[in-house]
Amino acid sequence: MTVMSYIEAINRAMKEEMRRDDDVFLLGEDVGKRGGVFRASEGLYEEFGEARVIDTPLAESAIVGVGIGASMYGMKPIAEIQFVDFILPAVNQIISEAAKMRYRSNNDWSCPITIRAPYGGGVHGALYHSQSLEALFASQPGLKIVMPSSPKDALGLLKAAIRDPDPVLYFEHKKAYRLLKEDIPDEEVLIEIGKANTVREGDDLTVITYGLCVEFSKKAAEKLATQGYEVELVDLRTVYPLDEQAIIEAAKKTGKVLLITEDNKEGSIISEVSAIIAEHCLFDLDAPIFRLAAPNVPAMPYAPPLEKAFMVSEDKVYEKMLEVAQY
Amino acid sequence: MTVMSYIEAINRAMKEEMRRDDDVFLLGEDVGKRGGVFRASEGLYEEFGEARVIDTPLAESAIVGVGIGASMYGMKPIAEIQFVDFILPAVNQIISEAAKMRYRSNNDWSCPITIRAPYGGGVHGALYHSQSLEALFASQPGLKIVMPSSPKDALGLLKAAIRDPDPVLYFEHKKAYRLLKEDIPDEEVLIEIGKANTVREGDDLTVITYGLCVEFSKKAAEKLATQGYEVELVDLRTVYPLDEQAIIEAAKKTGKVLLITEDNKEGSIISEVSAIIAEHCLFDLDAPIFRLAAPNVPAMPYAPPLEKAFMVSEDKVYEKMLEVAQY
Amino acid sequence: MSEKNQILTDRQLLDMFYYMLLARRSDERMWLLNRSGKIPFVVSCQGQEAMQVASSFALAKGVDYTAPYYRDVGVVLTMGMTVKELFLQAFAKAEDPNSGGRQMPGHFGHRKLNMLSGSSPVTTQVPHAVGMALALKMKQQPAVSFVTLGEGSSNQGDFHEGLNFASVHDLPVIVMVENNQYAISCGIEQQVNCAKISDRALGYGIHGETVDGNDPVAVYTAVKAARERALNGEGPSLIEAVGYRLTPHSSDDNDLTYRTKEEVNAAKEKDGLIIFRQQLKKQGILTDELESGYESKIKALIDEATTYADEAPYADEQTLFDGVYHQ
Amino acid sequence: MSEKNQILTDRQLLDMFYYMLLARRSDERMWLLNRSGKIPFVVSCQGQEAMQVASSFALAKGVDYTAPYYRDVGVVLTMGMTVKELFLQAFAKAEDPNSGGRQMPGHFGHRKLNMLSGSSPVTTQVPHAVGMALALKMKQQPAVSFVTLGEGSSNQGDFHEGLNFASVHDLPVIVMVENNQYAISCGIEQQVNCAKISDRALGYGIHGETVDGNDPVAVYTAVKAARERALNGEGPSLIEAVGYRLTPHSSDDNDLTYRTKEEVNAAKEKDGLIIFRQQLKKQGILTDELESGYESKIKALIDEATTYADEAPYADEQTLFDGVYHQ
Ligand SMILES: Cc1ncc(C[n+]2csc(CCOP(=O)(O)OP(=O)(O)O)c2C)c(N)n1
Ligand SMILES: Cc1ncc(C[n+]2csc(CCOP(=O)(O)OP(=O)(O)O)c2C)c(N)n1
Ligand SMILES: [Mg+2]
Ligand SMILES: [Mg+2]
Repeated sequence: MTVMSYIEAINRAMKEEMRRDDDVFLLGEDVGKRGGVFRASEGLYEEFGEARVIDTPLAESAIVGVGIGASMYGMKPIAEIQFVDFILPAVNQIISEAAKMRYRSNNDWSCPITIRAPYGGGVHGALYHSQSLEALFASQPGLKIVMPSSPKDALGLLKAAIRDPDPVLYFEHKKAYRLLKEDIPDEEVLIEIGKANTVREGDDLTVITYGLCVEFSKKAAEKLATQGYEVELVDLRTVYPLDEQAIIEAAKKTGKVLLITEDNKEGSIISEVSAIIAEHCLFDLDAPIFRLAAPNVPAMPYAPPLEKAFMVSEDKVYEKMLEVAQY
Repeated sequence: MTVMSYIEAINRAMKEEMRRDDDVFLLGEDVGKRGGVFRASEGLYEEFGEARVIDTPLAESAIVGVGIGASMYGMKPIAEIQFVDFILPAVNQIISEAAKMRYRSNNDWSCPITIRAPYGGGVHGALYHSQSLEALFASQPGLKIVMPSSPKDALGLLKAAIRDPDPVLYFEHKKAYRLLKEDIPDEEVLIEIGKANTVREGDDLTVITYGLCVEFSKKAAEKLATQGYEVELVDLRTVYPLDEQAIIEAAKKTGKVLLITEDNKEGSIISEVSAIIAEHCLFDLDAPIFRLAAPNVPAMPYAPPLEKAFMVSEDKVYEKMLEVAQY
Repeated sequence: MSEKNQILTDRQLLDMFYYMLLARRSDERMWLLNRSGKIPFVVSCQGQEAMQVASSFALAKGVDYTAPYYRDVGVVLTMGMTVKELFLQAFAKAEDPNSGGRQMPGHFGHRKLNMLSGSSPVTTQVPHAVGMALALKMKQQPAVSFVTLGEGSSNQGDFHEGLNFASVHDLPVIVMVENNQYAISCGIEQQVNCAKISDRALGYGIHGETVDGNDPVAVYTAVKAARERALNGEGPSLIEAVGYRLTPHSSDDNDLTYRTKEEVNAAKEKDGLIIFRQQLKKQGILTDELESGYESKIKALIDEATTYADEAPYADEQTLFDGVYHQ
Repeated sequence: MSEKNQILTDRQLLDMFYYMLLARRSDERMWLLNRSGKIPFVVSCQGQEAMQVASSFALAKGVDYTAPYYRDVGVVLTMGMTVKELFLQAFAKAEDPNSGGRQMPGHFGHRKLNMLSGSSPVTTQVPHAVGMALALKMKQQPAVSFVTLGEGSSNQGDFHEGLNFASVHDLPVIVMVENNQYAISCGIEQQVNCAKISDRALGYGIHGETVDGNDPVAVYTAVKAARERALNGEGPSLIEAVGYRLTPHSSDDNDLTYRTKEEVNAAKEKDGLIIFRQQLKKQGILTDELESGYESKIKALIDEATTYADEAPYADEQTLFDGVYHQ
C-alpha cells in the first residue's frame, strides 16, 4: 500500500499501462517536457520518450482525430485535453467519429481511444476552467464516460479505460488532484467500467452522485449520521451509459433519493438518473426525487462570492441531505 | 388563411423578418442561388440579394462564429446549418461563445443569432442525416432551443427566434417539411419562446413530446379516443429551458405520464421532463413515468428494416399510449 | 502525356483505363438504378475517375492505408473492393462490407483492404489519415496513408489542424484534394480565394502541387513521388487534382438551378476518361478489341453484382443493437 | 527605425512609448500583486507591448472594432481602457467593465470601446472579428475589425475557417498573430513547420507579412497599410509580429521546466520596450525628464488603480443569476 493523491494515481495508471503495452501512448498539449500543466504526465516523457509522449500543436480536433486514426491501426492512444472546457472543438471528432465508428462500420473498425480531461470547479478557474461537460456527451451511444471520485478509482478506472476496446471519456476532477489522497495497493488495480459503486451503506436515504461530490457526500453523510440518519451513498463512477440496476436497487433500498451533481441542473446526468428511478421504482419512493446541482447559469464565475454561490459544497450537501432525511 | 407546408412557413418567416428588419440576414451553405438544399430559402436570394443571403464556404464553425461576430454589431443573423448532424464542428462557437457571451460580459455584449438546422429521421438519411441533437445543447444556460411541430408553430416560433435578443437554436424536422400542411392566418404570427402548448385536452393520460412526435401523438390520440381514453397532449415547443410549470400541471392533471422523443432515450430531453415531474409532483402520479424513445444505438441506420426498427412512429406511439392508459 | 509514358508500362496504362471505365460504368448503373426507383441515393464519381484511379495506382495495395471520401468509387475499386461489394453498399444490404447497409451509399470502409471507415461530416477523415500515418511511423511500417476530400471540404478546420499536425510530426500521409470546382451549388470562387488549393501547403511547410486531374499519368506521377517522399521521412504532401463534377452533386440535387448545361458540356470535352481513351487509342495501346472486351467484361460484372445485391437480404432488424460497443 | 520615422510624429512616438511603458508597469504590478497573494492569477503582456501598442495606434479609436486576446494589455490600454478598469478586472471586482469579475483576468471586452468580449478557448475570436467585419461591410461603415491571437492558436480550425471566410467575402479585417515563440511549454517548432506564420496568407489569397514585433514603427506601418487596404475593399490581411514571451505563460506556470534562463535573458536584449526607449533617447525625442515624468505619472495611476480596485466590492452573490438571458 502506498498513499497516493488522485493525480499521482492517474500518473501511475498511465505509467503502468505504457509499460505493459507498447501500443499505449499519450498525446496532448504540454504533456511532454512540461509533464502536463497539472503535471499528470510527470516523468512519462523521460521514461518513454517523445515518440510515445507527444506534445501536439494547439488543436483539439486534431488531438482527438489523430488519436482516432492511430487507434484504428490498433494503437491505444490517451488523448489529453488540457481542460474539459477545451474539448468543444473536438466534439465533432468525438461524437461523429469515435462514438459511431464501430456501429457505422458494422463492427469492422473500432476506436480504442481514451480521452482524458480535467473538469470541475472550486479552483478559481472561472467560466472556462471549471465546467462539467459530461452531460453534453451523455446522450451518445458508442461513448463511455468515466468520472472517478477517489485516487484508487482514478487508478483502476483509467487502466480499464485504456484497455477498453471502445472510446472512453475519462474526466478527472482538477480540484481532487491534490485534495484527495488515500492508501492504494501496490498490486494492479482494475475497476470495471459501467458499474456503480456503493461507497457507504445506510437505510434512511439514498444519495447518488459522482466525481468530487462523492467526497462532499461522504463527509456530509458522516455528519448526518450523528443526527441519526444513515445514508446509502452510491458513486456512479461511469456516468454514461448508466448502471440502471444499481440505481434502481439503491433507490428502492431507502425510498428517499437525493441526486447530486456540480453541473448545472437542467439536462444533467442526474436528470437521467431521476428518470430511471421514476420509470422503474416510483412506487417504492416515500419522497419526491430531490436534486442538488449548480444553478442554471452558463458557468462558474471567477469572483469568490459568485464562485461560492455557484459551487456545490459539503455544507450544501449536508443541508440538502438533512432536508431529504427529514422529509 | 393560406394552406402552407412546414417548410413554406419557415420560408415565410424568414421573408417577413427580412422585410421587416434590414439587420436580418441569412448565411449558410447553398442558401443563396440554390435556395437551400431543402429549398427553405427559396426566393430569398432573388428578393434580398447576395449581400443578405450569403453562400458561405463549407465551414460550420465559421458560419456560426461569423454570425456571432455580426450579431455583436447588432445584426440579426440566421445561420443555417445544412443538417443538424453538421452542427458539431460549430459546438465550440455555440457553447463557449454564443451561450456565454451575455453572461461572461456581465450583460455588456449579446448574441442575437438564430441557428437553424434540419433534424430528425424517417427520410432514409442514415446515421448522419437523421439525428436529433438537441440533448447535446440542452444543458447549456444561455441557449434556447426551439423545435416546432406544425407549420403554424414553425412560422411563429421562427419569427420569435429571429427577434429574440439571445441565441436561439431552431431545429426543424426535415420529414415535416413537406408532410405537414395547415391553414395559417395571413396576419402576423408570433409564438412566445419558452412556453409549452397544450395541443389536445384529455383526462386519462398526459403525453408530453415535441417535434414530429407531436404529429404521431395527435393521430395516435385520436385513435386511442375510439378506445375510450382521452389524451392530454403537450407540445414542449421550447425544449430548453423547459416550461416547468406547464409540465407539472399537465402531469398532475391525469396522473399518468408518457414522454416521447425520437432521440435516443438515455440523456434525452424527456429525461429532464421526467426529472421535473419526479421532483415536483411525484405523489400526483398513478403510474411510473413512461418514456418512449429511440433505442440507445448511435444513430439511425440506412437499410429500411433497421431504420423502421429505430424510428418512433404513430404505431409505436399508439401501442405505448394504450399500455400507459391501461396501466 | 506521351513524354511521361515511360514511367508506366502499357499494361499499367491499360489497367488504369480499365479501372476508370469500371468506375464510370458502375456509377452510371447506379444512376439508372436510382432513377428507376431501385436505390434511393447515389453520389457520383463521374469526372473524377482519372484522379481517383491514378492516385490509387501509385499506392501499395495491402500495405498503404486509404481514407477515401464519398465520391471515390475509383479509389475503392482500385484498392480492391469488388464490384459486388460496391453494389451491396449501393443497395444497403447486410452483406455490404462497408457498413452492412447501415450507412448511405458512398460511405466507404473496408478493414481487410486497409480502408478506413468514412462518415458524412466532411473532412473528419483528414486527422484520421494523419493518425494512421502517426501509427505507421511509430511502428516503423514502410507504408503511407492516403486521404482524399473535396475542395470545398478543404475549408474545414480539420483540414488545417490535420495537415499542420502531419507536418510538425513529419508523417507519411498524402492528402489529395479532388477539386471538382463545386461544393454542391457553390463554385470554387465562393469557397476559396486562393489561386490553387495547393497554395495552402506553404502554410504547413510541406510539398504542395496542383495537377490536371483529368490526366491520370500526371496524377500518378505526383502521388508516386509523394509516396516516396513520405517513405523517406520527408513528411506529408498536399496534392490538388483539378477536374470537374460531371453529374449533379447527388441524386437529390438539380444542378441546373446553379450552373448551365453549356458549362457541363464544355467540361465533358475534357473528361479524363474520354481523353485518356483517345490517347491510348492514338498510341495504339488500347485497341477497339481490347476496349470492347473491357466493356463486356465490365457489363457482365455489373449485371451480376446488381442482381446479386438486389436479391441479397437486408440486415435483420434484430441486428439494430449490434456493434454499439465491443461484445 | 529612423528611416521610417517620418511616418510618425515625435508626439506619436512618445505616445506609443508611454503606452508601452504603461502596459509594462501595469503588468509588473500585477505580478507583484499575484506573488503577494492579492490576486490569484496573471497572464502577461511582457515582451509584446511594442506590437500591441503599435498595432493599436494604427487603428481608429471609437471607430474600429478590436477582439484582443488575453495578453493584450497593450492593446486594451491603447484602445481606451483605463488603468483603473484594468485593475478592476485583475481584482475581479463588480465594477470591472470587462466582465464584472466573472471572468479570469485577461479576458477583455468593453462595448463602449468597441472591444469584443473574449473567452478562454483560443482562436474563437477570429470568426467573431470576421463577422464584425462582415457587419461593417454590410452597413458600409468606414471601419475595420482587428483581432489578435498567439502563434500556437493559429493552428486551431477557427483560424483557417475565419481567414478563408474573410477572404472569400473581401472583409475589412486585420488578423495579427503575436508570435512570442511559445505556446505554454511548446516552442514554435512543435507548433508549426512553416517558415513564417504569414506564409499561411497565400492559402487564403490575402496579404501576408511578417514584421519584427519588437519594432513598433514596423508594426505600426504594417497595420496602417492593412487598414487602408481593408477600407479600400481589398480584404483581410494576416500580419505576424515576432517577439518573445518574457514571462512564464501565466502565474501558474514555471517556464524553467522547458526553457533556460539564458534563452530568456538573450530575448530580453531584444525587448522592444528597451530598444525603443534607447532609440528615442538617441534621437533626442525621449529625454530623461520626459521619461521620469512618464514613470511617475504611471506609478501614480497604477497606485491609485490598485488601491481603488483592491477596495472595490465584489459582485454580490445575488447577481449570480443576472445576464443569463436578456431581462
Ligand atoms: C461538415 C459538413 N457540412 C456540410 C455537409 C453537407 N455537404 C455534403 S457534400 C457538401 C459539398 C462538398 O463539396 P466538396 O468538398 O467540394 O466535395 P464534392 O462534393 O464537390 O466532391 C456539403 C456541403 C457535410 N457533409 N458535412
Ligand atoms: C482551445 C484551447 N485549448 C487549450 C487552451 C489552453 N491554453 C491556454 S493558452 C495556451 C497556449 C497559447 O499559445 P499561443 O497561441 O502561442 O499564445 P501565447 O499564450 O503564447 O500568447 C493554451 C494551450 C485554451 N485556452 N484553449
Ligand atoms: Mg467539390
Ligand atoms: Mg505564443
